[in-house]
Amino acid sequence: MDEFLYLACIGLLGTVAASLVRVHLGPNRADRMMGAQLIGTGGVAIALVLAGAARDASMIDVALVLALLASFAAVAFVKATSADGAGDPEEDG
Amino acid sequence: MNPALLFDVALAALAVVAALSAVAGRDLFASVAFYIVYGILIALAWMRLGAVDVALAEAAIGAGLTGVLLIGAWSQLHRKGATETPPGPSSAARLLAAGASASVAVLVAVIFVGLPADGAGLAPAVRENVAESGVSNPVTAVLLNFRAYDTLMETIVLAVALAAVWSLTRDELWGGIPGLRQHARDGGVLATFGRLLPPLGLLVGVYLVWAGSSMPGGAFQAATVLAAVWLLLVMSGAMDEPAIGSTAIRLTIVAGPALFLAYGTGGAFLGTFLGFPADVAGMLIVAIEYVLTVSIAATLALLVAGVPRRQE
Amino acid sequence: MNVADWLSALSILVGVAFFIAGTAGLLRFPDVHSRLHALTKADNLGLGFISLGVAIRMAEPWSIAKILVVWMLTVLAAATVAQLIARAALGTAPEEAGADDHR
Amino acid sequence: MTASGLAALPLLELTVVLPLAGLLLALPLGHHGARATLALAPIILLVTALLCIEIMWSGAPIERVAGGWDVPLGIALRADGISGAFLLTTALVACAVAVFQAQGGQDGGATRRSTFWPLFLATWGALNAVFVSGDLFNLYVALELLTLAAVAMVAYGSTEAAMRYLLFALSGSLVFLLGVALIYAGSGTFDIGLLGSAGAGDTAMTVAAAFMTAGLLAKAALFPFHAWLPPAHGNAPTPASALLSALVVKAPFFILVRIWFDIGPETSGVLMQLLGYLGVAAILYGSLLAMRQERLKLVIAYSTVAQLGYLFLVFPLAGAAQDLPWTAGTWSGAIFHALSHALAKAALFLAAGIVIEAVGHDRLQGLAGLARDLPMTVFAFGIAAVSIMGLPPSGAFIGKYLMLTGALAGGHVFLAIVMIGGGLLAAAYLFRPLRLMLLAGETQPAKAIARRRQVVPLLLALAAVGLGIAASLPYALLQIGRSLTATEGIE
Amino acid sequence: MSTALVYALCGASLVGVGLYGFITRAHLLRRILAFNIIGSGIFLLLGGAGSRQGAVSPDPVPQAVIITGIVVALSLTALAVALLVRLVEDTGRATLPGEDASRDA
Repeated sequence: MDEFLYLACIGLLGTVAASLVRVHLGPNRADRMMGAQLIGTGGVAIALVLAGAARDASMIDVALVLALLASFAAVAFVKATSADGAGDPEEDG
Repeated sequence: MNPALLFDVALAALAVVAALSAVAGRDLFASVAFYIVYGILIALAWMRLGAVDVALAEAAIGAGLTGVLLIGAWSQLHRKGATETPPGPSSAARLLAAGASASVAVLVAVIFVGLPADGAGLAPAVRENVAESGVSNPVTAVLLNFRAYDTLMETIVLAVALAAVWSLTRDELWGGIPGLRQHARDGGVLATFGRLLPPLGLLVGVYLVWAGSSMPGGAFQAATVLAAVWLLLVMSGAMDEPAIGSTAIRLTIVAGPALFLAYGTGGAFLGTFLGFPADVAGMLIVAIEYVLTVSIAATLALLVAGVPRRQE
Repeated sequence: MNVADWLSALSILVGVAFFIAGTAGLLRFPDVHSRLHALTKADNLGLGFISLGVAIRMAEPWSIAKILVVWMLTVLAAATVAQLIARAALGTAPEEAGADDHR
Repeated sequence: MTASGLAALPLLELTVVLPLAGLLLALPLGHHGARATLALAPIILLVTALLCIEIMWSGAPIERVAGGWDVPLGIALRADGISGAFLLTTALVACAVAVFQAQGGQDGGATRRSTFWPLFLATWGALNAVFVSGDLFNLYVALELLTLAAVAMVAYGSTEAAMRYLLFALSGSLVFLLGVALIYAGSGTFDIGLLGSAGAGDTAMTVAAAFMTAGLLAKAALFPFHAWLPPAHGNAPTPASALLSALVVKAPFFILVRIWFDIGPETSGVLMQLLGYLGVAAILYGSLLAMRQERLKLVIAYSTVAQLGYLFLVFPLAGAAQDLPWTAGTWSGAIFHALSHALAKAALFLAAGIVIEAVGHDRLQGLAGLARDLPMTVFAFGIAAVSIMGLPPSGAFIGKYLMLTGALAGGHVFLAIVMIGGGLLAAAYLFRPLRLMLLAGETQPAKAIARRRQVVPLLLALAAVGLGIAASLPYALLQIGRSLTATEGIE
Repeated sequence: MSTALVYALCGASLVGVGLYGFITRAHLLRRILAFNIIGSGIFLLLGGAGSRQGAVSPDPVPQAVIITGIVVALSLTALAVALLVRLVEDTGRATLPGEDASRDA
């Protein structure tokens, strides 16, 4: 079972690698940010599976912190790309 | 090779690729995005090394707070047209640099591999004394008791870093408010997110500092989460940054380190600098950690916010 | 391996499959919006199944509660971010969200 | 007060705690921080002086472990003779700088007035923390505290110079940290005392020490890592220039002395020679560039590049063969030189600051005849210059004399020639501004500067000379805690 | 080959990668990233050293020291970023003069 969990982690790491390609290729910044966002979710998933493999409840906290903070960079990004650099893309539309 | 080790190798390789992309890429925004990804991967590496406390710190700081800081910096550079650099590739120089860097890496690796495999460490000494430290999480015991002097200096480093950042303020804006006034559409997605997430984040932060004495977690990880909540509240327009001239905010920043320092000094007069008597150590450490958490959270949030850009 | 182990493994396997599908969408779909669509659907479902699988394995109320919070946080964040990035990408400032500095 | 009375006070801890407490007080106080600092500075000076007395009295290093946890688990604080000497010199310079800055309270805008004091006290506290730390990782944290405060003070003058400084300092501390990590990986301790008693280490230890050394060289601005120093020290506000040039660059040198003389890794003769030759290059290069500068502060800054070179001659002279009878004398000579340079260099920068205040610039060509308007400042400049040149009876003379004796006894004729030549070069680059200021050239209107302000650099310059006149006391202090006591002291 | 060794070697490689970036890149934001990468590489080395006995009970002292190091690195990064923004405001450039020519964009 443990071996299976690590194999699952390797699979998830594969999706992370693929998303890195998207971050690299772009072509625009929204694409790059999306790639980083998907890697954030992938990281949460890997952290959960690692916690399961180690049967260590405290490892879930890492997933918790990642899940809480992974979106912050994306929020900072959409703020940065709004018209005045401090806005909300929904206001601009 | 078993799957666990295979995963380690793959993760390590991916982290190196992300780091290389961050430093060697052509697009500055892509570099920042790669660095954020890199932080996530490093947090996972710490989990695999069994260092959950470090994984929490890296997830919160490396992947979270630093990301916001860097994107904020990129945004300002982008607006001032300073994201492009004049190309001046000298491939010979680059080759030389690559050779030098690679030799350092190889030298370090060779030295490390050549070290005795049993590796003397302090794990046994910590195990022996952790019962007297007042907390059961060995990492917290080291941070707040065995090496409390380092941690005291580190909290002061944070306060001084903030003073250093503030020292870059233009004179006419001294005492003003960091960053731009952030706004969001009323009832929009961003505003809603900024109201839903903070209570949860607050809960996670309190949980982390509470858990810290017996499980992985502690003041720094909790403070980072709280600082992130603060920044989200600001970004979603729910609250504005405080003016740095505010006495209340300055007192909040120095309260934690000051209490820690005062406690340590009191101990010095009674016999032991930063000494925690074993029977009350747990209580004292928890008290200091709670105050530190608040101070560090405010300091980190203001460090990311940067220098004042407008007057009150 | 007992029934719970099998269920857990199956759930995680399905979750990984969703992740792979979502990433394939991110790589193959032609424009920002269809990529976003693939992304949010797939990775939220993927993380849901993985959470379920790990929760079965941990089998301890406090851990399961934490895993639930993790999943909810991710869904909330992903939905918000997808919406905002989509807006930013089609917003009034295409030159902002669009072209890179070097392209 | 008796010896036991002194020992009852936590003087060692207070030297670190008081400046740090001061900065935590000054940060909320803003521009009122000046008053708090002026009240605190003499107390820190007193505590430091008492600590030196305690060290002299007991004749042995004072050691504490933070939290009562013995090393290697805990962190040791250790004040031996060299710690005491550096602490006291720092306290003297810092007090002078504080008084100088507080009197010129109108300098700079609202930002500088409100943030200078926390940064100043942070610098003081970080320096003291370096001087008493017995733990390699703790030294890293203290060094970074020093970097933060020092870079911010340079940024008052020039963001570009501050950025260059920050990059050098960051890369330096990372390379240092890399060495520290390798040491822990190999030996399982950060404690300098334990590492020293473990005896000569293996290859890993030597490589780690080499990394730490390389990192510290960048922070100490030894040639060829000096590029950041002249713009940073030459453009910072006067009090910051004085602190940086006199003290901050000495902190990495101090740690190098700890590493190579206290831990004493398998001494690589080649490495020691290399450090010595870099020192030689620094003396020649720094002096030649100092002669070609057109601004007073840049002359003084390049002089720092040159004078730092002398300190590194200690490694080939005393490091390669630690058991020879003259090495203890040579070693003490280098420390003497460092202390004397700190006092004299602070005096030079403060004097230059007064010149800038009086005439509004520091271009050499515009300083002719200044001695008439600012006799006391020009006199202070001259006295400090005598000390930098290493003429008797200054402290630097004692330092150079001891080093020269060691060089000749050890057969290092080339190094001896460079030392003498460096003194002549220093005379050349310092006489140039002095001659101009004493010249009866066309006088230009100079703003009157209060005498109580002008007296500050004079006192520092006199202290640098006094170090040479009353040399036996500091010399005795330096020997405390040394494994080798000097067999031939000062006759 | 053990988990600890894998990540220690990863740390050594990261030190090399960061060093390369720090030397060759002119844009200061990239050099700040490189600085952080070198730092985390060193931390991984230290963490790898602390986990050689097996990941079950890694040495807590390196862990505590690394947490301290991460916070110190963040403090320095924050100052570097603020200084960079100020430099761009003052000079319009995100590079240091005299270095553009020898460095890649």
